[in-house]
Amino acid sequence: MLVGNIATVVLVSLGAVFFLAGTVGLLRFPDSMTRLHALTKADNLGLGLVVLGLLPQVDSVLAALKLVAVWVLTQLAGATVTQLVARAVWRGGGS
Amino acid sequence: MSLALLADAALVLLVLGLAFWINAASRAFPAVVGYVAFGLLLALAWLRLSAGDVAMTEAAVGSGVTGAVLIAASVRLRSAETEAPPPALPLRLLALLLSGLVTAALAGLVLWTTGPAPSLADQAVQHLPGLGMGNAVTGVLIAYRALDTLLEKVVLLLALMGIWSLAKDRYWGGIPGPSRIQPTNGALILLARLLPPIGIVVAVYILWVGATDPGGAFQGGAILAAMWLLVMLAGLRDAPAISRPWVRLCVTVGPAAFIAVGLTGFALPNGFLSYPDSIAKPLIIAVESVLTLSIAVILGLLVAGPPERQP
Amino acid sequence: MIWLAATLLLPLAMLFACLSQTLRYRMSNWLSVAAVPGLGAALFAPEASLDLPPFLLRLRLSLDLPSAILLGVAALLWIAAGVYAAAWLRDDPRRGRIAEWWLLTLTGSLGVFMAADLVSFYLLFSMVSLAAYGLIIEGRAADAQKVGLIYVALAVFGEALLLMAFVMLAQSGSASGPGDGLLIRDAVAALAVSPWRNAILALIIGGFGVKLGMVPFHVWMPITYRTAPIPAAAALSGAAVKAGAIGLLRFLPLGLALPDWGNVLTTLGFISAFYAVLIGVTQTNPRMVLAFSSISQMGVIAAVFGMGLGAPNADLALIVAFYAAHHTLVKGGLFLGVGLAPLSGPRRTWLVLVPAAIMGLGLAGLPLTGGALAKLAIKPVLGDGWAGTLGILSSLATALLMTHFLFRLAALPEAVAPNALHGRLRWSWLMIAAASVVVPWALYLMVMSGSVAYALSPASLWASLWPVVVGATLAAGLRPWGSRLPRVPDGDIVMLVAARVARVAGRTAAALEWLDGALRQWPVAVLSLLAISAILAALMLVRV
Amino acid sequence: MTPATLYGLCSAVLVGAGLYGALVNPQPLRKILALNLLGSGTFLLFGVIARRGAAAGLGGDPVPQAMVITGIVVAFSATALAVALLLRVYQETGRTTLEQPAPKDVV
Amino acid sequence: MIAPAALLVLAIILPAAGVVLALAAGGRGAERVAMAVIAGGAAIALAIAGTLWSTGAPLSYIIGGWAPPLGIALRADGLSAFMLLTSALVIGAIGLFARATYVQPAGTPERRAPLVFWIMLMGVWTGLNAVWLAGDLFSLYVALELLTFSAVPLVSLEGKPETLAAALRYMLFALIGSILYLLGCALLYGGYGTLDIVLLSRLARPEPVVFVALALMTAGLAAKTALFPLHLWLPPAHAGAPAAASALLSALVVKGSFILMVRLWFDSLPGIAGDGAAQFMAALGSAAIIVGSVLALRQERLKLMIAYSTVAQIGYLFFLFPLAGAAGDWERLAWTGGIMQLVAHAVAKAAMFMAAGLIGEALGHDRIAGFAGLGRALPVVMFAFGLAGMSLMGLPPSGGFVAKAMLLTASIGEGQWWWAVVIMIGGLLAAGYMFRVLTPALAGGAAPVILAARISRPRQAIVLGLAICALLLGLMPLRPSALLEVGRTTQAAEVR
Repeated sequence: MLVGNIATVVLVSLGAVFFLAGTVGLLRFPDSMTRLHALTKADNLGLGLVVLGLLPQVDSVLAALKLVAVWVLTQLAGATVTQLVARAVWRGGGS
Repeated sequence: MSLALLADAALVLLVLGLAFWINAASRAFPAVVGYVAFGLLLALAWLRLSAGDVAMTEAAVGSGVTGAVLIAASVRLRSAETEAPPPALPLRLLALLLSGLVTAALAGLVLWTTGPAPSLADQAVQHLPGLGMGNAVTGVLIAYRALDTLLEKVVLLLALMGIWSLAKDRYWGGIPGPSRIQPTNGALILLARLLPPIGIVVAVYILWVGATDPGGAFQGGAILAAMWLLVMLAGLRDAPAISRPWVRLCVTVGPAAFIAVGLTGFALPNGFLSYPDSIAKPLIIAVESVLTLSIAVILGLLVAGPPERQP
Repeated sequence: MIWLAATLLLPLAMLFACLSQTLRYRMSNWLSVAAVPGLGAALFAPEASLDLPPFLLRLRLSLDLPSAILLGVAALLWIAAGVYAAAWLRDDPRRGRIAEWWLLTLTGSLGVFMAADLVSFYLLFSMVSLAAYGLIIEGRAADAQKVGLIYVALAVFGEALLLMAFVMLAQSGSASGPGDGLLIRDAVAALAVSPWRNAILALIIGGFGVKLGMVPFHVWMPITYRTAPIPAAAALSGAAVKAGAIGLLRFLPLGLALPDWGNVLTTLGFISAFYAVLIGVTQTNPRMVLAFSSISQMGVIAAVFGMGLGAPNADLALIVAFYAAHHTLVKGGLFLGVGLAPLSGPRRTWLVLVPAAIMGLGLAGLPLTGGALAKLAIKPVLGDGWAGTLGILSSLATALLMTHFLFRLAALPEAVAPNALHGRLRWSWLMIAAASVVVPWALYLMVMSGSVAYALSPASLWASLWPVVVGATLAAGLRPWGSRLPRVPDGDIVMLVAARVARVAGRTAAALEWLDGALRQWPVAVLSLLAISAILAALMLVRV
Repeated sequence: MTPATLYGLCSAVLVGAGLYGALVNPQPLRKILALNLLGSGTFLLFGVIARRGAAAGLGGDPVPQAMVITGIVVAFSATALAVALLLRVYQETGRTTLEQPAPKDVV
Repeated sequence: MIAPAALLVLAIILPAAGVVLALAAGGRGAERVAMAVIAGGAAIALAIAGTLWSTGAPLSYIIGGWAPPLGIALRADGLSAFMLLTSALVIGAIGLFARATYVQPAGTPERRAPLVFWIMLMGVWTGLNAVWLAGDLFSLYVALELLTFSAVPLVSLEGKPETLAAALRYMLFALIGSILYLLGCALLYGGYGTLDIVLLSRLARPEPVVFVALALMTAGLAAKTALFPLHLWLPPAHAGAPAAASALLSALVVKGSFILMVRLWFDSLPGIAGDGAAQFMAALGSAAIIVGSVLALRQERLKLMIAYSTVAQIGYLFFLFPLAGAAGDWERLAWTGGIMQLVAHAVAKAAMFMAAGLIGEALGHDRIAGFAGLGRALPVVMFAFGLAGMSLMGLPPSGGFVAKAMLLTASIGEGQWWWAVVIMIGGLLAAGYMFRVLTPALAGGAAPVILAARISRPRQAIVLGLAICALLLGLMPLRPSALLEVGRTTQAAEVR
């Protein structure tokens, strides 16, 4: 079980780092499009890592599948939303 | 334990920060976006208070559907932003003083009341097996305080009728929403085709699991409504005309079933809104599923608004 | 017993009949019939009493001798005025509505003499005062509505005072618990012991003072009698105003000796008596002069009540009832005369002026008339002190005022009217004139057990003659200077006070309107919501 | 300082913020938002009380939690009705202020 | 026949089922369902009141067999019986009155106004019956919301711009009120673990959590009752609403939250509020009477005048708190007087608003200045208006007189004479604004009044019938009513 715990700690902290990078990107980048880019990339990857990290802690397969489902759904929603916001920004200009 | 407390403190600060942002934002749209985020964070807070059912309801309805309504409204009201000046300074100071007084009173009471808080938890849990239920909150909603839930459904119906009554006479019986949304946005169409099937499965699962774990009729209904709204927003299907018989039927079947089952209770020893011991669970699940259907349609139509186009 | 019920039921039945349009238009011809049962009750059932069934508020109607006299005389006047009205309103388009208000006022006016318990008294009293309002706004005068509003404002104010007094009376009457349908007799009996005795007495004098037109509250009487149609004015000034008299008669604790309250009432009475004459003399419209004479006579009645309060006198009630009865007939008759004078053409002097003179000077105590008997009756009550002399002076003043009235009556311009009208008018005028002499004599002999010898003895004849002679000569002498007297505006005090009160009321109303506007702004409303919760919490915490 | 007390204070502040927002903000839409804040604060107070009443193996007393769910439903339908009313007022008058026209010139 | 206790459930569930059925049936079906519900509801109200009158004991019904504190109990005492009867009478009259305006002609496509009106009428009735009968404070919250959600669409039924704004203002202010009430419920539950009225009355002690809770709940309910400083929404809402709706709002909807306040102060937390708070409430009531009446005097439009008269007449109800607190004879008289004032005002105000509606229809406007000679044009309507006015003024033999006489006697009996003075002033001012309308109407105007529309006889008969009911209430003896005391002595006896 030790290996599982170590893997969890490593992967989850790696995920946290990616989230941090995403947030820094959000604050530093000049305009919305680049901010969007930073956000989606970092957060999706970060979430993936966190999910991977939690897999060993999970007791049943069903729970594991639920975690993966969460990740997939977030990916789907994230992608669509980014498309919409980008389209709005592209057409509307402004913030 | 202090680490968990630290996390809670961070969450509380974030929630309060968003609350002040909502009040302070210069324009309505950013405030509404802030409110949606506030709602989701509040759902986390409910989880910390170990109230799973409430967290789901808050996320689905408190921030989700309410957010949809408010965002749509803030966009339509964008041009009417700048008229009224805020009230004069003395009024604002007095407002600050009095709301601060209320906050202080509540905070004082929260801090001051020590000792074991009286609770109905054990009574609720003790009678659950009789109903064949595992989730105490659903037990309270469907059995112990069933009258409140019944009246709440009537409230939903009246709210829907209230919104429909705001239609102009010539549009009565027509289709809600200012104009038919054209399916042009590729990404949204993809989502609207992919997500609903999953959403329906999740909704049914939540309805079913509500008997034993957090979930239940309302949360399931809210997810179904969200899926229906997604399809409508993507333009794949137009909102139904309110004079359609199936709309009237779906809207009224839930409360009607609940009242009917309640009335059958008169034949039982425990009277109105009591369930026969032998078939308590299946009966409750049946009632809940019909309620879910009704709630989904009602919530969808509440968001769609009053009819503004000819049928 | 059935007479009492009939007195109320007949007019109400006729009122109900007015619902049908056809009957409504012909009702004005039958107005005189409505008062007949009242006369019957007074004549045939003076001691009767009637308890209404419990579901009807457990009311009780009962008559005793003084109220029977007042009822009989009032009914007589209502009959005469009814006959007069039948002719007077024959082609008036509004006679339907006037008939309705007439019947309502009649019911109240006759009923108030019979009421024996608090609730029915208040019910009938408010009926007579509010229904009279209807008669006023039907008057032809331009400002009928304004006069109506002034009248109803004061009437409702008087009633509010009375309601408060009755509530306190009911309280002290049943100190144990809240009883209901309390009899006036028991309530007044318990007045001696009640902690709010002075408050109750003040309210009663105030409430009935408004109805009797005592000085500060008299303002409504002159303008009302000037505005109401003649028959209505006659009935109001004669019979309806006596509701105040019966009120004082029933509610003042005449058994108790209350010298201080007695003096207050007497002084108020005499102030009204003399003030009214002062203003009356300056009036040109004969109806206004008559109205001021009513105020003066009611002042005398109040003074007599005051003396009665001071020194308890067994048959005070009877004396006052007799005096008031005479005044009812004379005042009502004179108003009818004022209506008839312009229409009687050449025969005016004999047909109208002579009987009017007899009745008018009779008020001042002309020997051989009912008035002399009335003055004789109240002499022992007023006694010989300052009250007695003031009594004689008031007779003199009344003589002065009445002579002035006769001059104004003679000066009325001729009016043309179809002669078919005259028959009924003349008949009812002569009937009331005769009654104003015959009825007091009949009452004096049979009821007051007075001796004819005493009445006709030279001493009493002279005692009642000289004030009349002096008053008349004074009025005749003053006539040339009459035109230089100051022109007092119509409502005298009310005009002076009304302007200022209206301005103050307008300002406060505007201030309240601004306050309401301010409070209904959204932020202020929510602030007051939070303020109320804070204050409530504080009040509860502080109490601990 | 248990978590429940912390959220209790958070609910108190939310109630204060909600009241202040409803009072000061002239825009009706912002008032509706503030009222939702006020509602969330009140429901959070219910949640805190439920958490304190945790017993019999449950994380919190189910009765107040059920009340909160009913409350959220009612609050949402109120928001939906208020927003629909506001949109219709805007459609009819082109303005959205709640200013009170002096009673004289009402219709 | 159904067990009397079960009637309590039917009283709430019948109109609720009516709402659901009417929405499902739609069109003409809605009116038929509503008529059936009116008949059924009246029968139920009479049956409950009859049982209470004969047995003299309060009724109670445990929902689903779950006894409080876990479950909810419905309770009917004397006060509930009075209110059930009043609601049945007034809603019945309004229903019959409104059949002419909200008719769905056969064969035509479904119209908006009729369907909405009948559904909202039954929604209001559900809310009202739940307020009269529910024994749990949270169920009462849901009942209040039911009331508000059916009242707001009634205000904006005609869709005129200012009625929409009035409805929005009413909605938002009522929302604040109900959330403050909910806050109070949370505190009470936190303190005592139950929200049942009877259990709370046994557990509650004078301590800060109860004070803050009671203060917040009272303020919230005062906002929904439009007590004086919080009446911003009432005049435009009640004046703008259609005749039948404004009659319903002024007569009953406003009273729902007041009765809840009475339940709190007298049944659920007896003797906790203390005299200072009770005097403060009555002081606000007095301010309501004075300012409301003066404002009513200054209005040019009839319906606004009647709306302000509602603000004033509501003030009288708040004399209940200082006068009917303890358990003495005068207190019982004040209790009967206060409830009689509520019932008399409900019946009289409903008749008056309907009469005003008919006048508005007939003349085409409701400016008081243009009422000269109306008495001849609409005799029956003006007569009914006058009778209702008599009850508002408190002239005998009307219900208003009985109520005011009882309140006067009680206030003098208990030595708080200042309330008596305010009642007097209120009566005078009421006479002022009533005669301001009656005088031009009764005095014959010069020009004959030309009517824009003919008013059908049955509608005039309904208005007259209701006004006569307000008069018949005056036949009640000036003694504490036995029915009103049913089920009350127990709480009062336990006063600490």
